[in-house]
Amino acid sequence: MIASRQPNGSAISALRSLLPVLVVLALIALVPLLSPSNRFLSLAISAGINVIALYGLSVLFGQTGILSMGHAALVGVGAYTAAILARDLCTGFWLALPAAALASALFAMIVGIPSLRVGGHHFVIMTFAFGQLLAIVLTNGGDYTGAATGLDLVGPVTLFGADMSDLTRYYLMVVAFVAAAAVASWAIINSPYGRTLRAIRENERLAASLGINVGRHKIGAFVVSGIFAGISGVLLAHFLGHISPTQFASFPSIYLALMVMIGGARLIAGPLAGGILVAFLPEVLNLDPVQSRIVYGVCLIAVILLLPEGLIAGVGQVFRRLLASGQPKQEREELDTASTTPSEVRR
Amino acid sequence: EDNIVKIGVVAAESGSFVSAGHTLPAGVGLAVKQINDAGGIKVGGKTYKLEMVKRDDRTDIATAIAATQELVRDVKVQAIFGSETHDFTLAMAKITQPAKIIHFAGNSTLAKILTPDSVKPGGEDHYLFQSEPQEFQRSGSTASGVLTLLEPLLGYKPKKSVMIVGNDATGQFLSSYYFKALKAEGQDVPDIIFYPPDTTDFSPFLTRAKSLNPDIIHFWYNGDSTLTALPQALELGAAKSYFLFGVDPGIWKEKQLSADVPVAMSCVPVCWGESSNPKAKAYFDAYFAAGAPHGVTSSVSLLYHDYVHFLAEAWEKAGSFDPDKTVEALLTLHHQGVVSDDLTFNPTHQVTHATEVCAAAPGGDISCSMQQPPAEAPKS
Amino acid sequence: MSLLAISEIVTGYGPTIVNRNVSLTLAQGEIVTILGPNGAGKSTLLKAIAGLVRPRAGSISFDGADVTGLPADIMARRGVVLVPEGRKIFVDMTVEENLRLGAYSRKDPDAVEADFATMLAFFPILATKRRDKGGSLSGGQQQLLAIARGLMTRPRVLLLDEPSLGLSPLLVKEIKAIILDIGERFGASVLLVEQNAGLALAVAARGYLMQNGRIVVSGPIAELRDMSLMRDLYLGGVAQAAS
Amino acid sequence: MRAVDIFIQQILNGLSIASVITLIAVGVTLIFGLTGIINFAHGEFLMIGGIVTWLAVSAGLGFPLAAVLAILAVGLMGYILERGIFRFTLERPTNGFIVSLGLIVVLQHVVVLFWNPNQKSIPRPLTTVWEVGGVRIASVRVMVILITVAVVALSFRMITASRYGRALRASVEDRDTAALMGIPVRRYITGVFVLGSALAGLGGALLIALFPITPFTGGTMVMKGFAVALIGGLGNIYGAVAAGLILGIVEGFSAGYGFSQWTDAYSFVLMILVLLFRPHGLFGGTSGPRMAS
Amino acid sequence: MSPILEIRGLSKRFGGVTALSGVDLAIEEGEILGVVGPNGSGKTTLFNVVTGVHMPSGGSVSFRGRDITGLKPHAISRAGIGYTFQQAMAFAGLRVLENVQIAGEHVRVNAGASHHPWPTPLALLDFVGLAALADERAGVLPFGSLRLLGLALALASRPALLLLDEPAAGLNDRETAALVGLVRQLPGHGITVCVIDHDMKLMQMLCRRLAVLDFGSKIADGPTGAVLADPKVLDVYLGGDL
Ligand SMILES: Nc1ncnc2c1ncn2[C@@H]1O[C@H](COP(=O)(O)OP(=O)(O)OP(=O)(O)O)[C@@H](O)[C@H]1O
Ligand SMILES: Nc1ncnc2c1ncn2[C@@H]1O[C@H](COP(=O)(O)OP(=O)(O)OP(=O)(O)O)[C@@H](O)[C@H]1O
Ligand SMILES: CC(C)C[C@H](N)C(=O)O
Ligand SMILES: [Mg+2]
Ligand SMILES: [Mg+2]
Repeated sequence: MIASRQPNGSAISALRSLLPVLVVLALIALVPLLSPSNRFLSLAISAGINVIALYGLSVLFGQTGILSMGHAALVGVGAYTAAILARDLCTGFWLALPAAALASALFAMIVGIPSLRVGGHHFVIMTFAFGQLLAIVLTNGGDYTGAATGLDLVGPVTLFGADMSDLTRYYLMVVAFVAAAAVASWAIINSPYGRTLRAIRENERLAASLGINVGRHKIGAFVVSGIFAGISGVLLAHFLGHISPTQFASFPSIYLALMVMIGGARLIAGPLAGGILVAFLPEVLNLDPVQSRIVYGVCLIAVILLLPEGLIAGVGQVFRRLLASGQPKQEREELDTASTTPSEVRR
Repeated sequence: EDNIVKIGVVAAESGSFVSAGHTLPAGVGLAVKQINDAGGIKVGGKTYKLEMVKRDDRTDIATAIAATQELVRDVKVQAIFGSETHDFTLAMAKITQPAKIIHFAGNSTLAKILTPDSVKPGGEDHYLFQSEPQEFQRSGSTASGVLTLLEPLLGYKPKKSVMIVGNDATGQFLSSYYFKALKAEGQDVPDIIFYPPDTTDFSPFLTRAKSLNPDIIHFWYNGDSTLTALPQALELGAAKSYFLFGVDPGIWKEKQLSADVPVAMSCVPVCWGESSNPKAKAYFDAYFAAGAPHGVTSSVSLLYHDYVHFLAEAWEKAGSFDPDKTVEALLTLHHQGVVSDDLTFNPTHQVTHATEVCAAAPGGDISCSMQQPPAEAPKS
Repeated sequence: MSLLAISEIVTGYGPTIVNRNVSLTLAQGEIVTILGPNGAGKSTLLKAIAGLVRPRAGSISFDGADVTGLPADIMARRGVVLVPEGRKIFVDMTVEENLRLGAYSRKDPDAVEADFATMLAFFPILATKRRDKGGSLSGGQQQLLAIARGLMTRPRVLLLDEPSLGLSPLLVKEIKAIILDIGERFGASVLLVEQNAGLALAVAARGYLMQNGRIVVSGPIAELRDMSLMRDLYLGGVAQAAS
Repeated sequence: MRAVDIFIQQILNGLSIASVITLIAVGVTLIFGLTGIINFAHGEFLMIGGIVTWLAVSAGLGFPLAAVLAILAVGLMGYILERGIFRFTLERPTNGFIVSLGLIVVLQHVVVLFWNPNQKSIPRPLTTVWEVGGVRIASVRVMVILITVAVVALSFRMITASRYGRALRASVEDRDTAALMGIPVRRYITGVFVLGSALAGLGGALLIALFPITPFTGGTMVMKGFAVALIGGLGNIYGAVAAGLILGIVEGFSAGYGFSQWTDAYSFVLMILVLLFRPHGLFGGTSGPRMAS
Repeated sequence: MSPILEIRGLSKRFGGVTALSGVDLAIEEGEILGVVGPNGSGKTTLFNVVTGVHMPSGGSVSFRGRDITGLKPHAISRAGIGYTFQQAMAFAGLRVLENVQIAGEHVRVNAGASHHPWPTPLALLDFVGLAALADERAGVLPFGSLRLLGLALALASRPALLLLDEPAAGLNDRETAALVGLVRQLPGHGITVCVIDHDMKLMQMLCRRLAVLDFGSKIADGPTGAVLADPKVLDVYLGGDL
């Protein structure tokens, strides 16, 4: 007979993956106490805004296995939505957030439906093309989009009456948004929905046979990633005060993809690590910009070759191996098996 | 012990916009050195030396913003120059203006935000200055110069002009003014052809221009693109003569370019390769001696050089670094620079100065002349 | 002397060890079977012999030469050929292309043509599907194609991994005949891994029983058949479940 | 100028840039279709080819020799990168793709580091311009077209010579099983990668013969190359050639007759439409090895 | 009682190949029906058409009186038809337990799937004997275990009708016997089963009724014993006595 057994408490173990991220973010929120330079704060804000977008990308790529080269375009839709709403309807920051999230989600759907019709690699190129198209449309959009010059976005960001435009305050607000993005993406990953997305990543045919509407969920993942991107776009537009088409063309998209890959797309700490590293590596190493890009490209290649799951997972693996080195051999073997992906899956 | 005044520079020293970026710190640096060598500036009874603090924006807006924040709040500069990238400058102004930092930038699109309202005391761009003329002035002086210089070389009065324009911020903005200027000169302009900024194959655009049978094709404005496009145009025999915006006769000679038809060129603002402006030679000798490369944008550095001197004079006149007093001084001064003996800012914080236009005869000599800007915008 | 000799071989994937100190031999013209439960490591052993998996330790000699660690393409050219489990045919290529790929490294075009004709005659279904993509074949048809493609290489040692998988009873009988025929017709030895014990016991002269990556028993088929361990591990269940 | 002359002129214009794009697309299609590697840095390979040509010509070599050097240098670079990097990503094409993004950054900036970011150009190797009717035909453009036709035809023969072609396709589909057939899979993959790279090297030489290049030239070219490869059907050389022609002509005409500022958009829209209605390209292609994430 | 699944005049052509031509077949609630036939006779195609993987060229399928012809695979799964693939499959990168959890999360219980209280994912793993491997990545399982996992996945989607395509392929006799033990229990849990396999011992143990396909047509349908003794079947399928 079919016996009844309860699954073990996986909620707790899931929480364990979120906790370090929240702790790190809490520490990051304390940084203003050290009176950091304004350059640091400014770069950190930009990095944080990227990280929010990266959390969307990690749901799309890390969980669902869909690599988009047009993510910056989704951020752009959010940013332009905020700027146009502010210009035409005097909409403030807080109202722009849901509106931009909606607009980016909608755009994601418009891009996603045709792109997902063509699978695999074609998809990547399609998203790339849509990103480029968006930039071209914005560039030729006349006064409505501000054409190549772009749009200004003025108007203070206030929270409970406090002016958030001050760098430190904006920084704290961005950190809060990053935390929210991390929690949201953690919730998705650990929900049945996240599992569904992973199932699609692993085997679409099997997923469909188990009642999963593969097409709808893939578009759904795309839309979810758009929501993150839209919010990131609003924060960006209000931070910069001026946006223009080139900021959202294909190369920024490539950089977003690189960041998420460096950090590791599947883990909750990945986007955070990737976003921070890419923003601060050239700063910290104090390299000449040309050299720093070379170093950075080489690092990326090394990470992908040596730690294909991303930096965070790789470091975790090394760490576990070190921990395990004290234990009996048998157990160590199993530990490692669990963390290697089978290179060959029977079909 | 000398007191130090810091001047910030934000420019692209890496990334895709480098070629323009190098000229900015070079021009500012040269002026700073000249002023310091001459003993510095005297403000309020004390002597100050200038220090240029430059930051690379890596052609990346986040870095440009961070650099500006750093210069304004951490380094505490008295003034900022830059950047060469339009949208970066507009975003930088959002930082410099509330902080009351004098901000010079060359981007002509600044005209969009420099309005009488925004530059008045208390306005949001009170401390922002455009180091280039109002666009109708540059367009007007250029158009009349091009037509005047080409007419004798063509042997008849050109009637039909076609513009080929890069589809980026500068191109979009500038072309409408140049179009009007050409019209005001009596030209028939049947088409403005935009090309994507990274175009290298101009032949389809040129063939289209050729089909309109123009007397002059005007390449407006990107010097690098122009140099790419010209040989293709000559190959296609696209027009009876050409105008290359922003290509210096120096480049023309260095690259050993030649054409079987007349070619006009213009420099922003004065040419370094061949010039009718006597003061310019001394400047460019010093500029290149300092190690700056010969390039299509080299002459732009001259503007920044002049405005550093201009600013220094303003500080001396104001007797203070107080930004409001500095602005007042800048608006009332008549500065003697290389570009012009009488540099002044107009009520919307833009300057007026001449543009140098040259023309190369087929296989022959180059002649240049400074073109004075029109006083008023053409009525369209 | 045996044609193929495996001695003390160790295999694994990543950090996991699959086969531990496995030794076996195969003589010219002999048909030998390896039996064992799921996951015992039979397929991995065959892959190691064929050169798809690099042995961690131990040695493999073939035809008197040491071939340990040679890659699969070289092993195939020397005549040690694996027909992998799970019908790994080329699904985007036609049946004919699949078969011709079997003869890729052969330099005897006339004999290849003859073999090609023989295969189509052996397996008439492949003849009718000659121009169809491999992927459009039914499961059993794909299995036949994989076997035929293996034979097209003119192997000296044929490693068959579960050839009867998914074949109808009628075809299992035919395959049995073909395996028995391989030695005579192609002069090849066969190392056979089979879950269909009936088939394995019917064609092989000797057998090895593998469990947890090790050889636990070996001997002539007649002896193996009667062994109680063999029955427990491999055959036993049927009678119980049926009762 | 007569309308018909303009029309013919535009077709000729389209053909020459189409040639360079086709060389990229054929390289992309070969490398992807036959090895499963999506090398987005292919455009930078092209750029390096141009730089090598520029260096060689500046050093006083003639263009033909410089072009050969470019082919060899980029082929060698392909060999090193395949051996040193891409072979380790074969099991995970996505990683190969990401690595190639990293390579873009590295290659561009290495060139900037050594030879500054400015435009580079060489004197035109052929300067004659024929005038036929109202149409101007530059001999250098004709040279580019002819070389492309010859080289593509040659590669096509090499790849499709039945035994190799079959073995290559088998290697793509299932490397292990192909090896079981005695196919030296690794050598084939390397060979194809090197061939594709060498084509990019040639493309670079031809490109700089036509137009100046910068360290950032690769980016726009590779997008067009990929667009062409996809429109034609990945892995399909015929398709790449046909699609290259189509794209070249569409671009020429859109710049010449359409709204010129939308020129870049036309090719992307074309690609999106084609893929929407024919997901495997106009002429059908392999779906390639499955993309494991 | 009306059949749970009713197939009428079902045809499927692939280009020139007729994989199915006018097949009629009814599966009664609670039975275990076997489908046999030579390789390439259309068995898998029959399953694929029923489960929505392929569109039929003609004919209809109705499930519990509802016409489901041409629905998408996920919709058919949700209607209550589960199936396992001839090529064993699982979500290779995910843990075994996660596999089963996913499979159980997309059922619409009211839409025709079983109303019985359903066992937990771990219990299902226990049922197929994979509980010990719950934390392994599915990709490293050996073939046989992968098949069992496939069965667990299909079961987790709460099917009222379960289609098994060669569930015993690659299993040895002992493992096959264990599988028989499992499948036999299913009707007791309200699951009707239709199974394809070439292992006649298995089929005899499991099925009271067999349907035989040949060249896409049904050539026999009836009690197992009788069908296996049918000379036609002996001739095209069994090749003589068992
Ligand atoms: N590519 C692989 N990566 C990691 N582990 C693997 C891989 N292939 C097989 N294994 C593991 O190696 C062990 C032996 O597998 P193998 O396929 O050799 O067994 P087998 O005896 O052939 O079983 P079966 O009868 O099911 O085919 C199994 O535990 C399996 O999980
Ligand atoms: N996608 C397809 N394209 C073309 N032909 C196909 C396709 N799928 C199946 N066929 C053909 O349809 C026929 C029936 O195939 P099917 O897979 O249903 O057979 P089967 O009865 O399941 O055989 P087996 O017992 O060998 O698995 C075969 O001749 C096969 O070649
Ligand atoms: C070359 C110049 C026309 C560019 C100038 N800095 C502008 O933006 O107007
Ligand atoms: Mg096996
Ligand atoms: Mg079947």
